[in-house]
Parts: sequence; C-alpha cells; structure tokens
Amino acid sequence: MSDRLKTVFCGIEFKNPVITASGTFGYGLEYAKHIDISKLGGISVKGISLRETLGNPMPRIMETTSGMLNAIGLQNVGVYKFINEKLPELRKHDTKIIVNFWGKTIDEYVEVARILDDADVDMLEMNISCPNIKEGGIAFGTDPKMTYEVTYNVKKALKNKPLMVKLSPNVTNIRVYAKACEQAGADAISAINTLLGMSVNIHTKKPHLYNVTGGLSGPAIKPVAIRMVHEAFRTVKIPIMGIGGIMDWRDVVEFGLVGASAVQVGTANFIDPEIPLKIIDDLDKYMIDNNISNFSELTGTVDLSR
Amino acid sequence: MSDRLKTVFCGIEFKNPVITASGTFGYGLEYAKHIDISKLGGISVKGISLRETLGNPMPRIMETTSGMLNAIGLQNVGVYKFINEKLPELRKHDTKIIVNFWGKTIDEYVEVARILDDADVDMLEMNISCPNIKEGGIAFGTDPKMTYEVTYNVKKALKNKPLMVKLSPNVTNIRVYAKACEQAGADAISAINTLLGMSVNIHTKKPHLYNVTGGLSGPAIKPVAIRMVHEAFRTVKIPIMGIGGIMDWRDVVEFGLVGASAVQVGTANFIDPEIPLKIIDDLDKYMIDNNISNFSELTGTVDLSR
Amino acid sequence: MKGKVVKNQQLNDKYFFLEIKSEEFVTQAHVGQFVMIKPGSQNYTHDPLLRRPLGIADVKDGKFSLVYMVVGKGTKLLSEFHENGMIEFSAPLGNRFTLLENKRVALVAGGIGIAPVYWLAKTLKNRGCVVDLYYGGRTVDDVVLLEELKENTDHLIVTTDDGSAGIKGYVTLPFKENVETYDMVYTCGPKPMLRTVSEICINADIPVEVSLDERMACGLGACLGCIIYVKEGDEIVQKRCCVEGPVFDGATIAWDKLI
Amino acid sequence: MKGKVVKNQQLNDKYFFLEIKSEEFVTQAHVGQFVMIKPGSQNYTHDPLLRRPLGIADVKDGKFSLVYMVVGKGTKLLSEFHENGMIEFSAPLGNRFTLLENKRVALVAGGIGIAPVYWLAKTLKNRGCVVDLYYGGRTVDDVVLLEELKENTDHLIVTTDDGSAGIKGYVTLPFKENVETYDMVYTCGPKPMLRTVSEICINADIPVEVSLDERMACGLGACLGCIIYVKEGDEIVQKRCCVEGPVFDGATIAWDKLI
Ligand SMILES: Cc1cc2nc3c(=O)[nH]c(=O)nc-3n(C[C@H](O)[C@H](O)[C@H](O)COP(=O)(O)OP(=O)(O)OC[C@H]3O[C@@H](n4cnc5c(N)ncnc54)[C@H](O)[C@@H]3O)c2cc1C
Ligand SMILES: Cc1cc2nc3c(=O)[nH]c(=O)nc-3n(C[C@H](O)[C@H](O)[C@H](O)COP(=O)(O)OP(=O)(O)OC[C@H]3O[C@@H](n4cnc5c(N)ncnc54)[C@H](O)[C@@H]3O)c2cc1C
Ligand SMILES: Cc1cc2nc3c(=O)[nH]c(=O)nc-3n(C[C@H](O)[C@H](O)[C@H](O)COP(=O)(O)O)c2cc1C
Ligand SMILES: Cc1cc2nc3c(=O)[nH]c(=O)nc-3n(C[C@H](O)[C@H](O)[C@H](O)COP(=O)(O)O)c2cc1C
Ligand code: FES
Ligand code: FES
Repeated sequence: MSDRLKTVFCGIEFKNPVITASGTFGYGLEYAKHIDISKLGGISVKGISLRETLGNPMPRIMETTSGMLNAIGLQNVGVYKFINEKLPELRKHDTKIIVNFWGKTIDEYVEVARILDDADVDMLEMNISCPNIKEGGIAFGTDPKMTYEVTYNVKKALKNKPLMVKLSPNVTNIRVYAKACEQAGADAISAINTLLGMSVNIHTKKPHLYNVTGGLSGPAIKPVAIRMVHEAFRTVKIPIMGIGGIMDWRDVVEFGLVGASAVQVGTANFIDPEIPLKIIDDLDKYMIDNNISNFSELTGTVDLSR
Repeated sequence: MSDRLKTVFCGIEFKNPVITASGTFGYGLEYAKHIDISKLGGISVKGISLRETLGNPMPRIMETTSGMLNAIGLQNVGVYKFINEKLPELRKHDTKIIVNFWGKTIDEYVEVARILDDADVDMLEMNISCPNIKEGGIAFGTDPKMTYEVTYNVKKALKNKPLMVKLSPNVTNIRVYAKACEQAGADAISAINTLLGMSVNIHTKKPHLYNVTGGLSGPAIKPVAIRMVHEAFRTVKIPIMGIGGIMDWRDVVEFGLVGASAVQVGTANFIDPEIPLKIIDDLDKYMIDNNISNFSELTGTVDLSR
Repeated sequence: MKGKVVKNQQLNDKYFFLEIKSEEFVTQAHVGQFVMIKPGSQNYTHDPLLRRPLGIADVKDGKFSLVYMVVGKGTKLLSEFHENGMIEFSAPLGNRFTLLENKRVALVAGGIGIAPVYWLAKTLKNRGCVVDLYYGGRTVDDVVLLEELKENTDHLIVTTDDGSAGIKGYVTLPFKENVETYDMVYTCGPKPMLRTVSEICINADIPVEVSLDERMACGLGACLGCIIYVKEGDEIVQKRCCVEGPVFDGATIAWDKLI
Repeated sequence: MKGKVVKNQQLNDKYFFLEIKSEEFVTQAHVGQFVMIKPGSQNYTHDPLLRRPLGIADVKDGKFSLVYMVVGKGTKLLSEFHENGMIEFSAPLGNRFTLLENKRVALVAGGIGIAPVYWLAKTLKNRGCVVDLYYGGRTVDDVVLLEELKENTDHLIVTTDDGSAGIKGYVTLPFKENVETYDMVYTCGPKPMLRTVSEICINADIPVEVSLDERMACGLGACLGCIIYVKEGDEIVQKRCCVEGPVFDGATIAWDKLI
C-alpha cells in the first residue's frame, strides 16, 4: 500500500479510504480469520447500544435481485461487552476503529456516545437510520428536527472523538438532513444506510422476513446512493463517507467523484471477504495510472459542465 | 386467455390485470409490430402534456446493476396530436387505454385532463412523480398538500373517466401521499414511479445522463415497490396498481399479495417485448393450479401472522 | 479461493454432483463443514448476488465434492458450470461432526441432507464404526448415489414417501425401531425430520448430532442472519449456524423457535 | 426469437465473430439492420439487464453473423456463449442502407463499425458495384476479417493510427483523396470519423449514408432513449436511432448536437 492512499477524514489519518461498513463486518474479528484486516482503512463495527440486544426473530435476511434485505434488528453485545471483550482483540490490528452506535432515546444515544468517547476507538458513527427497529433508529433519521436534536446533544457530550452521522435514504430530501447534521455540529456524515424494502414468499404467502420489511443493500441501490452523496456534497461542507452497493474500485471512484472523501464497503464483504482488499489494491493502481496523489483530489470533481 | 383473468379496476373491465407501464411502451403502436397488443389487459401510454414536449438532451438512458436510469424528460407529441394521430390507430386493438398525463401547473393538469375526459380513452393516470423535469412533476408528488391540491382539482374537472394518481417513491412516507389522493377523490393509485438515481462515467467524469440524475427502474427496485404498495394498501381503500421491477408472473403474484389489484410492467418491455404476454399466460396457469378464480382473490392476502 | 471444476454431473432431474480441484483447501477440511460458493463464473455480474452454502460431501485426492439440488437461480447457474471452469468459494467453514471410532452409529439423512452425510459415512467406516444409514426422500428422484453409499455403510435403509424406492413411508420409522442399538446418531435433512430424529434420540438417551440449514449471507459469522436457538441450562441462547454450527447437539436445539 | 449458436469465434484479443442459426429471421433481414441480443443465456438473472444492439454482419444459409468487440459486461458474457447454446434476440430492427446497382461506391469503416459494412460490401458487390473499402483502426488488433473483406471488395485500403497494419494515419485521408470518384458513400464507426466522412462527402457533393450508434434500451422505438438530431429544412428534428435509423443521410445529421 502506498502513501497516496492515506486519507485524512475528520482529522483522523486512515491508511486508505476503504472502510468496512457497519453490520457487514461483525466486530472485525470474524473476518480476521479470513483476511488481513490491518490492511483496511478502517472498520465500522456492528451498531452498538447501551445494553446487549438480541435482535429480531428469524428469518432475518433474503436475497433480492442484485441486492439483499436484512432485518437483523441491531443485535449486538452492548457497549460494555464491546469495549471489554471485542475492542482489545480488535486493537491488536493496526486499523482505525469506527464505532457505529444507536439508542432508543436521545438520552441513550448520549450515554453510549459518552462511554465510547472515553474508550480506545477512533471515531463514532451515529446510526439514526436503521429501518429495522421499532423505537428510535429510523424515527430520528426521517424527521429533520429529531436529526438535529440527537446530533446536537450527542456532539455536546463528546470531548475526544469526532462524530459522524449516518443518514437514511428513506427521505424525500436528503439535503435537509445533511444540513441539520452540519448545523448541529456533526463532524461528518455517512450515506447511505439501507432502503426500506420488502419481499414475500409467494408459496407460503408470508413475508420473507419475520420483521415484514427490511433494509435493502447491495449493488441494486448504488444509483440512489450516488445521487444522495452528490446532493449532500452540494449542500454541506463537512466530509462525507460514501456507502451503498460498492463492489469494486470503479464504484469507489464514482463515489469519490460525486463527493465522498472516503467510502464504506458493506454487502460486498458477504460475497467475498477479499473484496475490500482487492479494492484497495485496484484503487492504488488507478491512482498511479491517473497520476492522482491523494484520494481527496478526486472528491467532488464530477464534471457537471455540458 | 380465460375469464378468470378478467379484472375489474375502478369499474373498468380489463381482460387481465397486466398493463404495460407508461413510458416503456410508447403509444402502444411501436409494440404492435412485435406482439399482439390486444392480448394485454391494458396499455398506459407515454406521459402526455398539453403541448408537444421534446424532452431532455442526450444521453437519456444508462444501465445500472439490474436496473436502468432514464431521464427522457417526458418527451411526447402533446394531447391533441395524441388524440388525433395515435389514438385512432391504437383503438383498433381491443385493449384498455390508460392515458398517463402531466402538467407544469395545476391549471395545465386540469386542462389536459378535461381534454382526455372527452376523448375515447378508458382511464386517466396522473403522473405527479416524474423526477426528470424541473417544473411540476415531482414537486406535486413530494409534497402532500400539492398532491391533494392537484388531485382534487383534476378530479373535480372530470365527468367521465376514472382518475388514478401515480405516486413517487422518493418520499419519506408514502402512506401520507396515498391518503392525500384518496381524500382528494382519486379513484385509484398506481405505485411506484422511478427512484431518483445517478451514475457517473469514471473515465469522462461526467454524469452518464445529461440531466445528471434520472429515474431508476427495473428489478433492482422491486423490494422498495413491494414495500410501498404494502404500506399504501394498509392505508387506503381505493384500488392500487402495482408497478416496479416486474419481470415474471411471480412478481405479479407478489404485488397481488401485498395489495395490488392490477399491475404494470415497465422496463421488462425493453428487455423482451414478449414478457407481458408470457406473464399473462403464466399467471393464468398459476391461477388454475392454485384454484384462484380471480386475481382479486389474491389482492392483499399476504399472511402477516407469525 | 478458487478451484477448477473437475466434474459437474447430473445425477437425475434435480440433483448434481460437483467435483472441484483445490489442493490448499482440501487438507484443512473437516467432516460436517461447508463451503460458500459463487453461483456464477462472472465477477462482473451481481445477480445472483450472494454465495450459496453447500455441505462438503467428500474430500479426496486434492479434490472436494458437493451434492446439490437445483431449487433456484443460484443452483441453476451452478448446474451450468462446464468442466475446467474456475469456481470461487470460501471454505472450509463451520464446525464439524464428532467422529467416533469403533462404535455403532446411525446416520439419518433426508433428501439433500445426504450431502454431508456421504462424507461422514465414509469417514466413520474408515474409523472402524458400524455405520447404518437411514436415507429418506419424497420419491425415487430424491435418493441418489445409492451404489456409492452402499459401499460405505453396513446397512443402507432407503425410504420414500410414495414408495417409488425402498420402503414406503417416513425414514424416521425404521430408524426408531433400531435407535436403542446405536452409540451415536448423526442427522441432516429437513427440519421436521431433524426434530423427530432428535426427539427419538432424546427419548432413547442416545447422543445425536444435527446438521442445520439456515439461509446465510456471509457464512463467516458477521451478518447475524443465520441464528439458531439453543438451550443452555434454563436459557435459550442464540448461535450462528455458520460458525457455531452447522452441527449442533440435537438435544439442545430449541425447535419451537426454528420451525 | 431464439437461435442456436453455430460459432462464437475469437478473432483477436478484443473481437469475436458470432454465427447464429435462425431460419425465420434470416429471410426478413436487410443490410444495415441490427439485432437486440440478450447477453446471457439465463432468463433468471437480470444483470446485465438490457439487450445489446449489434449490427447484422452477414446473412446466409439460414444463419446470421455478428462481429462484436468486448467492451463491458454484456459483450463479455456474449463471448462466453458455447456452441449449440440458445441465444435470444429481437430482430431484424431498424432501417436499411440504400442498395445501388452497378455503381462505384466507397465504404468507410472505423473499428467495430466494420460489422454492418461487412454484409454491405458483399451485397453491393453481388449487385455489380465496384466496392472500395477504407477500413481504419487504432492498431492491428482493430482491423479484422481482412481475408474475407478482400474477397468481397475491389480495393481494400487499411489504415491504423499507429501504423501496425496498413497505412499509418486516419482512414479519412486516403478516402478523401478519392472521394470524387464515387457515386455513393456508406460509413460506420466512431462519431468523429462519421462526421469527417460526411463533411468530405458534402463538400464533394456525393451522397453519404451513415450508420449511427446510440445507447439503446428497447431498440423498438418506445423508450425514446436513442435520439438523433437531424436537419429537416430549417428545423432540427428528433429521430429515434433504432427505428428511423440506424442509417441516416449523412448530409442531414446535426453533428453538433450529437458529439
Ligand atoms: C450449511 C448449509 C449447507 C447446505 N448444504 C447443501 C448441500 O449440500 N446441497 C444442497 O443442495 N443444498 C444445501 N444447502 C441449501 C442450499 O444452500 C440452498 O438450496 C441454496 O442456497 C439455494 O440457492 P438458489 O439460488 O438455488 O435458490 P434461491 O433462488 O435462493 O431459493 C430457492 C428456494 O430455495 C430456498 N432456499 C434458499 N436458500 C436456502 C437455504 N440456505 N436453506 C434452505 N432453503 C433455502 C428458498 O427459500 C427458495 O424456496 C445448504 C444450506 C446450508 C445453510
Ligand atoms: C445500432 C447499433 C449497432 C451496433 N453494432 C455493433 C456491432 O456490430 N458490434 C459491436 O461490437 N458493437 C456494436 N454496437 C455497440 C454495442 O451495442 C455496445 O458495444 C454494447 O452494447 C456494449 O455492451 P457491454 O455490456 O459490453 O458494455 P457496457 O458495460 O454497457 O459499456 C461498456 C462501454 O461501452 C460503451 N457503450 C455501451 N453501449 C454502447 C453503445 N450502444 N454504443 C456505443 N458505446 C456503448 C459504454 O459507454 C462503456 O464505455 C452497436 C450499437 C448500436 C446502437
Ligand atoms: C446485514 C446488515 C446489517 C447492517 N447493520 C447495520 C448497523 O448495525 N448499523 C448501520 O449503521 N448500518 C447497518 N447496515 C447498513 C450498512 O452499513 C450499509 O449502510 C448498507 O448496507 C449499504 O451499503 P452496501 O450496499 O455496501 O451494503 C447493515 C447492512 C446489512 C446488509
Ligand atoms: C424510459 C422510461 C420512461 C418512463 N416514462 C414515464 C412517463 O412518461 N410517465 C410515468 O408516469 N412513468 C414513466 N416511467 C416510469 C414507469 O412507468 C414505471 O413506473 C417505472 O419504470 C417502474 O416500473 P419498472 O421497474 O417495471 O420499469 C418511465 C420509465 C422508463 C424506464
Ligand atoms: S451467515 Fe452471516 S452470520 Fe451466519
Ligand atoms: S432504443 Fe428505445 S426508442 Fe430507440
């Protein structure tokens, strides 16, 4: 890996702009058996809450055309167990750790954030956009006032760590939400989370997911994600982490062009754990071939002239 | 084709519940050379406006993973030329004609609707959800008050023809829009139009579409469409025409289960003009095998018990 | 990982036997484990999107075998692989069966559940066990590889629901009659069958290992899409089928939460 | 429509020659028309989604031929078709070239633009024309089927940008020198070349037919995705490349709106 891949995002230096997306990479350790995770720019771990959460009943996943639906329901070990049991192991690998977290109330969001602020992690990613839990989650992400409110309060509580807010694509106008985050003091935004979808088993007549609806991810949603990152980039000045359907280096360049300063790879990790590493290598080649000395040179350089 | 496929929708009897979607089937006549269009339940023609419209500059289309983006810009011959030149030809084929229409102001919507109300067509489909024109279109479809307003005014102006309103998926909560249509007097709704998307050519750094963004259609979006029809069905009593990513009879059954009383096939027509006819045949077989005497028996029967 | 297709043989209308050459993989694999396999040769198309889990049905001479049933687009694409084509997979994944030596064991397989059982039978036989295989299917088309299975078992009892092969009726019936005679039971197949076999074993106080089959996205323990509910003392806890399984102690599975 | 792959031959690193058997189709096809072809054998996968337009490069003995260049996932998948595989397409589509008899004609082809020109050359030759083919490519790898073309033309002038085959330089140069000697010109290739050829012809007052290449979704005139701008008197009007084209009068094309 070359220096040219180094990416400064919210003042934090990532080895490269390729981070694995929350919920698709476990606590990182699951993948450490299969790939060298220290080669990653960073890892955004599975959404953490104050208390351990068991998630939704099964079935929780279903494939759709070039996508998948999930309604895991934010199952996680809780913030304390994460810090005590997962983090020390994870820290043995030389990569940045972003902790994705959520709560059911603003107070819960603030409490988890405070705890993480004092833990040995690099950055917080606040999930206000998970479509798969009834309370909290999506409600915060689909009402701009709530988005402002929760962001403002969490940011106020943080002393050490940058705060990135993860936006929901299930809104009429993502610009409003990006703006709300910026105004409330967020250091960055990440976009997008999953689109709300559903599928039904025509033989049993039951929804494929116990939760009825679930989050749609994968290459199917990439055009929506690209559009939203583009819109957000034209609206706010804080940096954007681009997410949604990334399968190869070309997708990363596309996200860069519309305004991403770094990216997250999600569903692709399921398809082949080697994908993020391959993307990093290929991106390096692309940058050499095109004489790009840093990924930031690409950010937002889409040519809108006609 | 059997009697069991007959579908009454807004009091109109369609041969079967399979209609070709607006913008994907021209004025019907283009396809008459390739398939027997009289076998279709109906045809929703390309969105018509008061005056001829030239649409957007090229490029207008781009393929995405299991989907496509389009920004045609509602090119059409205008309502008079449609009625005088296209309709008489189209009427030689024994199938129902739904006229998809749009305007830039409420007055324009009302005027086109009035003209069509007196023409030899079966039903009107009001497009308030096209993402590809700057004025009108999407603005009406992403603000519930505007949706109510335009629906109310158009409905008031109509004497003869049922009014179906086509909803945009680019909203936070489609239930609100479905409700607004119902309250304003719409006879039916159709859902969904395309999702707003974008893609960029990484070599030229230009957006693939001249219009920058475009409407995403095809199997990629089906899970979103299924979810929205499901939500709309649980919110309103007026019938729903399900649209979005239908490729085969299984998809039609899935839309039926979540609440569609009929469906529209869009992008699939591009892939193979035979698809809608094949769907009709296969649906007939499915209904025989499952002892279903009318498609309406399926409508909304998804099993939500756990 | 990549391997070369040595053979992709159609066994009957539904079933295929796929043999893949892959030296690096083979030495690490254990009986009961599975692979996540890419159901298309093309990295540039994304439908189907996810890899598909398939049990390892045999390992020998630097090759491994899979037995699969064509049920959807992934397995249909798999069936179109040509000889010498390269195929991608992650493997070996999951835990393994407990392998006894010189004991009397029963294997109970239903339909495509034969895949991991095939290798298990061979292995236990090689370890000096007396191996009885109870193998049930809906029709004659659901019981495959009978010749090979006969060679690797002491008794092969075949049943079909419609009597088109072997004894007519459920495979659990002949098994139940003899359950007391075994030191250990292994089973793989549809969940209702697995439950019945487990209950028979619990009643007879015979240990039983069950290979479970849940829809999987990652196969690596990351997505939490493949949860199995297991009793631990008074509690019911969650296990990931892909990592803590697919083999579970049949006496601990919380069947009511699974079926 | 369906046809059987008779041959899918790799010509060089990029180019393939695909021959498809399809009786019903062949009798209806005209020179200059194209097919929309499904770039995968599987109806149950939807990536790539749309059919791809390819010019008809030859028709004979109940078969038709395509020449294609692998540029993306659709053409890559096409290149993986095996002999005897069934392939789906809609055809024949679009308008056609005007076929003269017993005249002197020039064909100017650039790169993959050779596909429709191949059949055109043969046909015009059979109609008693004197056929000169100017055929340019970037490198030697972009000029294919030279033997066959030589047989079906009176003069074959090959150029490459790097001189790796034929004359070094643009194909429009040798063509321009002789333009006055022809009764009619036909051209297919990259848009800048088509424009130059058209301008040369306009200046020399020679009629020119241009086969244009626009991204297409339907190929049937329904989607309005393939608009070409054409001068009609003082007006610039829209034409659909797939129905009113792909062959246009080169003197009428509004190039500024296209390139
Ligand atoms: C650990 C494990 C081992 C397996 N071993 C084998 C094996 O050796 N041989 C074999 O043929 N199959 C095996 N399966 C099942 C196999 O993974 C599925 O049949 C396959 O993924 C279906 O893919 P598809 O694309 O053809 O079907 P899809 O189009 O995805 O689905 C078609 C039908 O199959 C059902 N289905 C899909 N995935 C699964 C699944 N994971 N479990 C059960 N039903 C499913 C769907 O509900 C649907 O009805 C195993 C599954 C697991 C989890
Ligand atoms: C009427 C007509 C006739 C044609 N005849 C031939 C022919 O005989 N032989 C042949 O090899 N090609 C021909 N083409 C071009 C051919 O259709 C494209 O190369 C093909 O669709 C690319 O598909 P893909 O999936 O491989 O590439 P994609 O993955 O879709 O795209 C790869 C690259 O090819 C470019 N591309 C895609 N579609 C087109 C297009 N329609 N025109 C130009 N560039 C495109 C893209 O911009 C991109 O850079 C013809 C096109 C038309 C409209
Ligand atoms: C199984 C699964 C679980 C997920 N869990 C989380 C989560 O806990 N927190 C979160 O913010 N996003 C979660 N996501 C969303 C992803 O991080 C990502 O935003 C989304 O999948 C789109 O990216 P992709 O198309 O690359 O997968 C999850 C996605 C999947 C598929
Ligand atoms: C090229 C194209 C043009 C379209 N034009 C219109 C239109 O004029 N009016 C309209 O209401 N919808 C239009 N649509 C949307 C379709 O009618 C349909 O709602 C959408 O494509 C989703 O269905 P599908 O996935 O089956 O294509 C268009 C879609 C496409 C792809
Ligand atoms: S399949 Fe992902 S955790 Fe088991
Ligand atoms: S490709 Fe659809 S109109 Fe020409």
